[in-house]
Parts: sequence; structure tokens; C-alpha cells
Amino acid sequence: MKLEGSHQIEASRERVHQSLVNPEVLQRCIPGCERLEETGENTFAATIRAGVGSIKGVFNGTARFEDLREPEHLRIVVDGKGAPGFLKGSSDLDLE
Amino acid sequence: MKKAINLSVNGVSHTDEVEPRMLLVHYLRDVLELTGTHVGCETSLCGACTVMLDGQAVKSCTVFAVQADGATVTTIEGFAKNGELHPVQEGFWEKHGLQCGYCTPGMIVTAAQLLDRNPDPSREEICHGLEGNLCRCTGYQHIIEAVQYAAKKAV
Amino acid sequence: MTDNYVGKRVKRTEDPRLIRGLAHYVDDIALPGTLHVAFVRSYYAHAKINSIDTEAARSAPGVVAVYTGQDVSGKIGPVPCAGALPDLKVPDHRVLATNKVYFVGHPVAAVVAKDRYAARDAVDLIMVDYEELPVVTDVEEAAAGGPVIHDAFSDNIAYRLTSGEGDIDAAFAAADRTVKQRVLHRRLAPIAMEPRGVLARYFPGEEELTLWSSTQIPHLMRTQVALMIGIPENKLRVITPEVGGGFGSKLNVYAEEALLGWISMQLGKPVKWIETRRENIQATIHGRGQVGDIEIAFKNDGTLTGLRYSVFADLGAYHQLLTPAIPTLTGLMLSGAYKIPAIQMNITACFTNKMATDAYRGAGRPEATYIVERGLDLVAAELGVDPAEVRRKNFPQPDEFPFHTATGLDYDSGDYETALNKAQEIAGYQQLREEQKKGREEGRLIGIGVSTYVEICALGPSQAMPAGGWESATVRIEPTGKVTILTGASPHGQGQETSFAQIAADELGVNINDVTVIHGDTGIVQYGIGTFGSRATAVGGTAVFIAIQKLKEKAHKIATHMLEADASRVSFEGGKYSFEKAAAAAAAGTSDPVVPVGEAPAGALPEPQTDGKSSLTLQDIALAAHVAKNLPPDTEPGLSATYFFEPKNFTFPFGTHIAVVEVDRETGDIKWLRYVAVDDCGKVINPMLVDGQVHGGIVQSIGQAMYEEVVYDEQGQLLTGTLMDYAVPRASHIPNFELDRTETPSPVNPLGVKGVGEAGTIGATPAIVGAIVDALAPFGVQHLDMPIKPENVWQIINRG
Amino acid sequence: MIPVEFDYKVPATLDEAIALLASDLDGAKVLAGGHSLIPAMKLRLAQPQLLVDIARIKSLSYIREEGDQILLGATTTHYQIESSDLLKTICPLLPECARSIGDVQVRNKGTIGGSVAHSDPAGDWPAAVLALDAEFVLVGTNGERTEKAEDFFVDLLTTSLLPGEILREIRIRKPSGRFGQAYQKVPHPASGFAVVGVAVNLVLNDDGSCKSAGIGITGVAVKAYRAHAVETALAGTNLDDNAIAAAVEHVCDGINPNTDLYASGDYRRHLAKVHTRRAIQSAKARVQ
Repeated sequence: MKLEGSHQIEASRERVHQSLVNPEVLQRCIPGCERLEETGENTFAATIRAGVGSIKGVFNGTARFEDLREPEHLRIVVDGKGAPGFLKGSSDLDLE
Repeated sequence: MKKAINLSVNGVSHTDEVEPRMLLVHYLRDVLELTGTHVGCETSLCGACTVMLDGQAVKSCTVFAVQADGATVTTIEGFAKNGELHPVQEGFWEKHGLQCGYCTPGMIVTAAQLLDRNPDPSREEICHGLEGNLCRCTGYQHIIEAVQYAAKKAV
Repeated sequence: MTDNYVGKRVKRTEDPRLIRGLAHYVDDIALPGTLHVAFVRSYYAHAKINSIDTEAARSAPGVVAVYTGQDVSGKIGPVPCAGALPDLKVPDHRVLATNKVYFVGHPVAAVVAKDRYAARDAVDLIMVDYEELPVVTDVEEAAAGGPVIHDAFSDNIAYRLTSGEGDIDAAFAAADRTVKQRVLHRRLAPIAMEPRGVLARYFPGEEELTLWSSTQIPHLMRTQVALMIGIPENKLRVITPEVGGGFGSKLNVYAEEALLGWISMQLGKPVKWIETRRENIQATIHGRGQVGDIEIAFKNDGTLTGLRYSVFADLGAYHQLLTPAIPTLTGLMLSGAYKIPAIQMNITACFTNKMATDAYRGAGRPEATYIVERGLDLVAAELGVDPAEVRRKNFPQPDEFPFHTATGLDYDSGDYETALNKAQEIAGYQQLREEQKKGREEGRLIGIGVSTYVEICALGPSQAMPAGGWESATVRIEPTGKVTILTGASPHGQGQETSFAQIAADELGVNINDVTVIHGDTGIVQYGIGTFGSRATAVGGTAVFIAIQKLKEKAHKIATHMLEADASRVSFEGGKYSFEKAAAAAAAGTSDPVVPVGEAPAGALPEPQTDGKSSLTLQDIALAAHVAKNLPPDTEPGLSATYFFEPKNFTFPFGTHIAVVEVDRETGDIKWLRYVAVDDCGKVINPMLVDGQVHGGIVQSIGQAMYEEVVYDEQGQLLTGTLMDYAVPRASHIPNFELDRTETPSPVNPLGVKGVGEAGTIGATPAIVGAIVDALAPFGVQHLDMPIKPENVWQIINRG
Repeated sequence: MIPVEFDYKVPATLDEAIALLASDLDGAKVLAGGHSLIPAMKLRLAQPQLLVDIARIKSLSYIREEGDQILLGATTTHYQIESSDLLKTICPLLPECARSIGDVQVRNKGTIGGSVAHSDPAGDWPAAVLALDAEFVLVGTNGERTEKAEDFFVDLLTTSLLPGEILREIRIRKPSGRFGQAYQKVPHPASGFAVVGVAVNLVLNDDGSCKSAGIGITGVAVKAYRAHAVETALAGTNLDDNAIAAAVEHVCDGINPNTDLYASGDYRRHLAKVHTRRAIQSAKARVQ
């Protein structure tokens, strides 16, 4: 599955970047994320509820930041295991 | 969380308490020890688990036992009556419609349903009727001939 | 001797239990107190295991035990590989992953629980911390370097091998013309309808372990599992109850079989594991998996002079029992049905992050036949001649047998042209070609494919086999006259309970219902090899036949003694030993059923009454042999004989398959018009069973040619993990088969039989692909790789 | 093969079923035939905590003609529709579509309501109900509402059913006048689901020209859709080969066809055109 899009945010790139690396904000940015706890530098333990329609499940795993380039780029990599299988995802955010 | 169910299988009434998630096929095999009904996949495709549920062929791996509460079930073990083979069983024997025999019970139940609804099917109708049953041994030709034999026999 | 059964369409004796749902497969056997096992399997294709957290699972309701690779390390030996090739790299293949996982489906932990539901639930509670490693799934990338899978080795190449005879370079240098083609043989999943399954029960007092397993090779499994778990071989009993198809996938010793036996010993309880279909596609062996280049050298008149095949074999992450040997079987059959003076095969066999490949119906030979037959079509296209004629030109003639090939084999017997002629006649070949021509003028795309295959069966002489190539039989006449046959061949759907009984009933002149064939129990049956490689009848059936001859020698001796006659004047006819040949006419039929119900003698066995009789039934003799009061001097009591038959050579069945299809110009759909097959499997014991084998084999070929493919993505994820994605042919996918036979007896065994179990999967794919390619000939196509889907056809037509 | 544990309730009435669903909006799921849900549960892709079995509510299974409408109860099975003599006469698209679903065992147990509520992108029913411009009656704690089929299918496996709502009935305007219908399908060789499925409901004017066309497409996109551009292009034409050929060019307008192991997006687009044309021609030939 691949999702692409762009949004206009009325704030400076620096501010947006800083918000995104804040776990509380990040949790709200990962769809279905029910828990996000910092376990190390730029790594988090995560519980994510994900799915489409009746096909869904809870996944436990990690989220981490990669390729941190303040203020223009950020990648979030999510990796988890749940009963339906495993979940892997990454999102690249380019702040322009 | 167990639920009480009552159903008639091959003419015998059974009452049991089962977990809601128990599949009908596991109920038949593990609880009633009617092991003629087989499991060949988990995606409702192979048809090895086919039984008659209230007169309709269904895949018993895709029905929970609780859904069959109050129903009448016929499994392959209930097909021969008083020692006499059902015409479809006879057809499978006569025409070598089976090799390893694993898909056979499901095939026979489905073929019986097919002939109930269409006593004189064309080859194409037989194939369409057996769309839900996989066989890896026979290449189907002898199964088709077995169904044709049973159709003739029943006339 | 009678001829009531052999050669006739005898209904199967196995069927009454199967059609009534009363037969027992492994999962149908219920032992009190049985625990159920479920596996945690890797969902990564290549990863390091940092840790496994089993705590939650161990304390879950109903869970009895959890075992990881560390728990069994040093306690269960490696999964065996019987391939003995020079410089073969053999990775250490443990029953559960220890430090690393190598493919999706690799077992990491086993959960034991009170029922299958609790076991499955606990699987989800086990947390494995993996560290992903780079993955290699493409066999050529693996050969070229790629991420190295096994730390013990410096690269992924398991072995390289060059085989063949003749001066291949000279052949190509002197050729008028050559053709060259890359050919793919995709991975296939065998999909026996009954998945694998094991039930293990340890008897602590007797120190005996019984394994009920859905296998093709009970005795070999007994030997191997005993070695793996370190118990005396004669304290392990392997029973194969009904086996729901194998196709080579159960010609193996798997991790689960040893592990279940070991767990049963640890827990002192029966334990059962039944494979799910998802596990079956992930972790039961796959077939095929070759990428190769074929080159053929030939003269302008179509005479073949050389053939070279350079192939990358995708072995998967580990060796299973015969993994490395399969590509070498391809090399044996590269001469096809033709005289080719120089042949060379170069194998580069590689590890990849996928399940192991191994024997799937045909096992290396379908690849060979496909390569050679596709090659012949290319030669025909290059020369602009009919593909049937190129084939005819290069056949060895019947008087050239035994025919030596440049692959080092001696074909036993053959008459290839007669089979081709017969198939062409049935198909109305010339007329079909005319219809095709006319059709093309009208815009219809009809294609005709021809395959004249030869295969290698009756595996085989022990010299050529890793664990013996003979087969055993014991034939016993019980005191009541009933005939018991014990065979080491362990059939699983082929119908040998019937065909062996046919042989025995005719040889002994008894009713077939008085014969019982017992197989698949190492506690009852003397050592045997098993059913695979189209060997059961040619090798196992011959063992039965010869054992009967031995038994009859003894019976004759006893009869002569009892009749107080001269041995030369006692003959055997219709189940009776008679003083004079005159009795023969009276006994033309089979004997009456022995021991009618209710008339069995009570207590001590009565002595047979011979006074005044001029003939004795086998029952009389068997009884006399058992009461042993009036036997010739130096004669052992009892009436049984055992024979271990060692074949001198393989057998080489052959035939011609002709496929006719029409493709839809708009959609690329492929529609069946005809399918004609003329097979020669030597002498036929039961034509009905032979037809069944041929049908089944062809349909697996249809699957391979048009539907089936195990697909992994670049990360090694299995994309065809259920029957929703992996297409097994259905009834609506098949043509109406028109079968016929020629019968060229094999000189290799006294029955003259050759074998037919794999003919369909070997002979058919090139005919089907040939037909589709032929239909697309107007678009300049000469080859398409399997499976040919409508989209592939559409792409050809669409690009014009 | 084995689902996670769940509770199972058999409501006697629809109201009771709604109340049960409302008791656990997140974890409860309606069970009808179960032929979409149970396979997903066995693979543990779906893990509902409560199943509310509505298949035993007899009043939800019916095929009726009422005024100018055909009413189908949500738990009517595919086989009941396939074998309905009434439907064969008044709306043959429905039995034809039913006959192409899965296999006989699936059709014996699976229901039309369950199938559309699952919104499988390759399911057969969505194409037919779109072509027939069906209306769905949805009931929840806030009462009943109707939704057009086209608005009902929202996305991949996603419908406009609100949490706690149950699909009760499918309403179809009875075809009248000179009409012809057809369903064309390319089944996936393994799953039997539609690689491409096209349902056509064609109504002609007295002069033989096209009065209206309803065309539903399944298997091609993330959800089944109505090919409005084709419908518009056909309206008013005399439905000759050229008109049809020109119209079907628009079958994937605005759609990015799916790619999977069996068929690429390009091939799907092509198949959609060919089978839409064939379905229209077949429907036209069936006009009486």
C-alpha cells in the first residue's frame, strides 16, 4: 500500500520538525497508534491497531526515526508483529 | 463461554457444549469421531470438508458448530444406507474416481448435491458443480465419469 | 496360474473404505490424552534471532511445554540429506532454528498444548526478537555472490557439476546450425490434498516409540529418525496409515517428524501435529526451480548432433532428503527420445532464502523433457519443418535397444515411432494442421503441440540410489488359505493393494478377495524402500511376483509329497496342484472362496485329508505346511516366501502427447480443443489405474504450464501462501482426455512392466506449452515461460 | 485455521441484534453466512470479540416483488437467488451473477447482504447491485436509513455502514419495458474471485436506441464502481458495434486498475473494456 500527499501547515519548518520528533505528536501521526514509549535515542516501543474493514489486528513493535535532517527531512520506520502477521511501514516527510 | 448445541448427525441426535469458535468440521471429527470429513485448507477452497447441512452442501471448515445448532447434518459416513452404497459412491468405485481418497468424501457429498438439483447434468455442468472441490490425484476425468455413472444409475 | 485379473479393469480393493469415509489418515487416529503441537515460524526470510520470549506462552491455559532451538540443541541430530555429490556443501540443518532463520516458514519454536486450539493461541504469545539480514531469493544473484546465507561457507554455491558424454565442443563447432533458449522452471508446490501430519506415542515401559506419519517412505524414515533422536532403530515403529497423496513431498524426512517423536519421549504422552495448508506451502518441499540455457547443434537435415544445458538450480535454504540430487536427474534424461551423440550439462546449484526444493512428481525429469522437447520445437521452427518430423527423424529404432545415451544410460526397450504414429492417427494430425491453417486465414489462433517423451522409472538399481534401489515382498499363505502380501513399497493412492493382489491372485489361482496387501508399517513389514519414482509396480510388484514363484516351489514340493507322486507329474493350475494335467480344464476358473464363514475349524487345526485325492488346493497345502505333521524331509513348516528384488536397470516408458488449444485474440484466454496421449508403460496390470495415473499427471502438467507458481518477493516473502493465490487446477480447467497405449514390455523385470506414475507430469508440459506457442506462431513467438497466463498471451498479440 | 476466542449470540429479532452490536461497537461483528468473515477469522486477519448471528432471524431472508420493486432480505443466500424462478423472470442479472460466485458450497451458505457489507474489491454482488442502482436499507440504534449502492461502497473493504448498523434489505427497481442484462466475469483461477466482473442492465427505447444503461464493475479497482462514463456514452445511441466500442473505452476513466500476481493494471484495463463490451452485447441480445 502506498499513500502519498502533501499538506500545508502554517508553521515554520523547524517548529514542525521539532513537533514531529515529540513522541506525543508522533503517536497522533501514526494511524491507529495506541501506545508509544521512548526506549532509546530515536526508538520507541509501539502498539498499533491497523487494518481495513473487518481485516484488522493489533501489532506490537518498534518505531524509530531515521535519516533525521533538521529541518527538511524525517523518516519514521515502523516494524511490528501481531496475530494477523507482521507490519512494516515507513513514511518519509519532506518539509518544504 | 461454551454454548450448548443440539443437532442430528446421520440420523443420530447429539447434545454438546462447545466453544463458539469450534468449527463444525472439528466438532464432527474430534467430538463425534466422524473422521470421514477431511480438512485440506483453511481458506474455504478445497472442499474436502464438505457435508450436507439441512440438505445443502457446505464447507464444514467455514461453519462454526454453534451455527449448526438445531440442524440436520449428513456426513460421508451417512451416505451408504443399510450397507448399500449411494449411487455416487458406487460411481466413484466403478469409474476409479479416487486415488488417495482424501478429497473423495467431499467430492461425493458435492456430487450428490449436484445430482439432486440436476439429475442429468452435462459435462460442463458437472465441472461447474464441482468448482469448490480440489483433487490432486485423478485429474478429474474419472470423477466426471463417476458422476455421469451415478446420474445414469439414478434414472 | 489364471488370467482373471492381470491386464483387466479390476475395481480397487482399497475403495470401499475410502468412499464410505471409514479410512484412517493420520489425523483420524485419536489416542487418549493426546497433546497437540503448533509451530512458531519465521516471518522473515533471513534474520538473526536475538531472543525468544516464551514466558507468556508457557503460562497460557492448556500449554504443557514450549521448545525452542536452544532447548533441543544437542539432543536431536540434523535433518538428513542423502545426496552424495563430490564437494557438496551441506549446511547444518537443525529441527528448530537456533541462531538464524533462513526462510519464511522456518520453524523457530514448538508449542505443546492440551488441544489444537490452545496450541494455536499460544503461538501468538511467543515473541521473537529478530534482526533482519540481507535476503537473496534470485538463484543467479545467489550464484554471483549475493548475501551469503550460511556462515559456514564462503558463498552460496552448494555444488557445481558437469556431466555427459561425447565431444560437445566439436559437435557445436561442426554443426550446420544451432538454436539457443533460456528456459525457466518455476517453483511449484506439490499440494497433496492431505497436508503432512505426525502422531507420536512413546511407551516408556517397552522403551518403544511409534510414529504415525503421512509419508511415502516408512522404513527410511524409521532409520533416519532413530539416528536423529538417538534411539535403537528396532525400538522405533513407523506406521503410515492412509496417505492423502504425496507427489514426492512426502518422500522426505522432515524436522517435525523427529521433533514430535522426541517430544513424546520427553512428555510421555502422545503428541500430534497436523500441518495447515499455509504451513504446507511455506515449509513442505517445493518442486522444480531451475533457470537454464539450452543449446542444440544440428544438421540442415534435422539430425541432432549435440545438446548443452547450463542451469542454475535453486535449492532453497537447506537440503532436504534429496534436494541436491534432483538437478542431476535432469542431466540423466537430456537425451530425451533421441539419438544425440554429445550431451553436456553444467549445474550450478545454489542456496537461496526460500524453502528447499526436492522431488515433486517427476523430480528433475520433467525439466529434462521440457528442455529437450522445447528445443526440438525450436529446431523444427528454425528448419521450417513439422515438429513431429524432427522428432521422428531422430528416434532410435526398436532394434537399437538397449540404446546407450550420451547421458550414460541404457534405455531398456522402446518403439517411439509407433506411439507417435498412433497419437497422430487418433488426433487426426494432418487434418488438424489443415484446420489450423484454415483457421489462421480466418483469424483464429489454433495451436498444436507435440511431445514425444521418454522417462526413467523403476528407481532403480541400488548403484544409482542413495539408500538402496531394491524392493521387498513377503507372500504368505495362512493356514486358512488366505493370502497375505507384505510389501516394502508404501503406496499412497496409486492402488497397489489392488494391482499386487491382481498379480498374486492370478499367480496363485485364487480369488482376489482372498488376498490382502499390507504395507506401510515397519512393525509388520520387512524393510522396504517406498513408493516414488514410478517404482512400486516395476520393482515392488516384481518382488511380489518372484516371492510367489519361490513360495510355489515349496508348495509344489509339499504337494508332490502329499500326493505321493512324481514331482514331474504334479502341475499347478487354477489354484490347485494336480496329479495329472487333466484336472486343468476343470479348474479354469478361480478357486472357490476359502473358509466360508461359520465353517472354520474349532480348536486344533484338522489335518488335510489327501487319501484318494488327485489334487490339492493351496489351502490344503497351506494347512499341511502349518500343522507340519506330514511334510517332506528337510522342509520348514509354514508357507511363505520373501524376496528382495534388485533391478538390473531402470525402465524407460515413453509416449506421445498431442495438445490442441485455441487462444482468444482479444483476451489471451486459452481454450482446450483436444488432448491426445498415447503412453507406453510396458505391460499393464490394470488399465483403469494406468489411465488414472496418466490423467492425474497431465493435470499437474496443466497446472504447471498454465497456473501454478510459488512466488516469493525480493524480501523472501511468500506471495502465494494460500490456495486463494496458488492455483491448483479444477475440474473446469481440464480438457476431455483421449488416451490410448502401446505396449512394449520391459526386459528388465519378469512382469515386463515399466511404471506410469509420473508420465503425465513429464510428457505433457512441453505439449501444452508447444501448443500455446504454436498458436502464437503468426506473431513470431518461439518460446514462452510457464505458467503461461492469458496476460502473457495477450502481450504477445498486443505487441503484434 | 483456528480463530481467536469470541462470544456468540443469537438474537431473535433485528432489534435485539442491533442492541447486541451496540453493546460492543468495536468488537462485535454481524455473522450471516460467514463466508467472508470466517475465512478471515481462521487466518486471524479478523478477530471480533462477539459474533451476532443474524442468519437465524427468519424475517431477514426473502425474495419479494413489491410494487415496482424487488426486495431482497439481507440473509438471502446466493443459492436462493440463483435458483429463484421469480428473479429469473423479472431480473435475470441477479441469478446470473449469483451463479458465478465461488462454488456451490459457498452459494449455499453465503448471503448477499454479507457479501456487499464486506465490500470485497473482487466480489461479484457489488457489480450487480451497482448496475441495478440498488438501494440498501440500513438499521441502527438511530433507526433506519437508505443508501444508494453507489454511496454504500466507500473503499477497500469499507462501506458507509456506521458502527452498530446492520444491512437489512436490498431494494431494486424492477426492470421494466425493453431491458436486457448480463454478467461477464473473468474468475481468478485460484480464488474464483473476479479478476474483472461486469454487470450490465440495459433499457432500450421503443426504437431500439439505448434509454439507459447501468454498468457495475468489480475486480478492477479498490472497490466496485459504476462506469458512469460508459453509461453516458451509450445513452441515446443505437447500440451498434461502433457505439459500444466507443463507450467501453471509458470504462476505467478516473480509475487506476489494480495490479496483482495474476494480472497487471494494463491488462485489467484491457479486460475491463473487452468484457464490458461483451456484456453489453450480450445484454442487448437478450432484450425482448
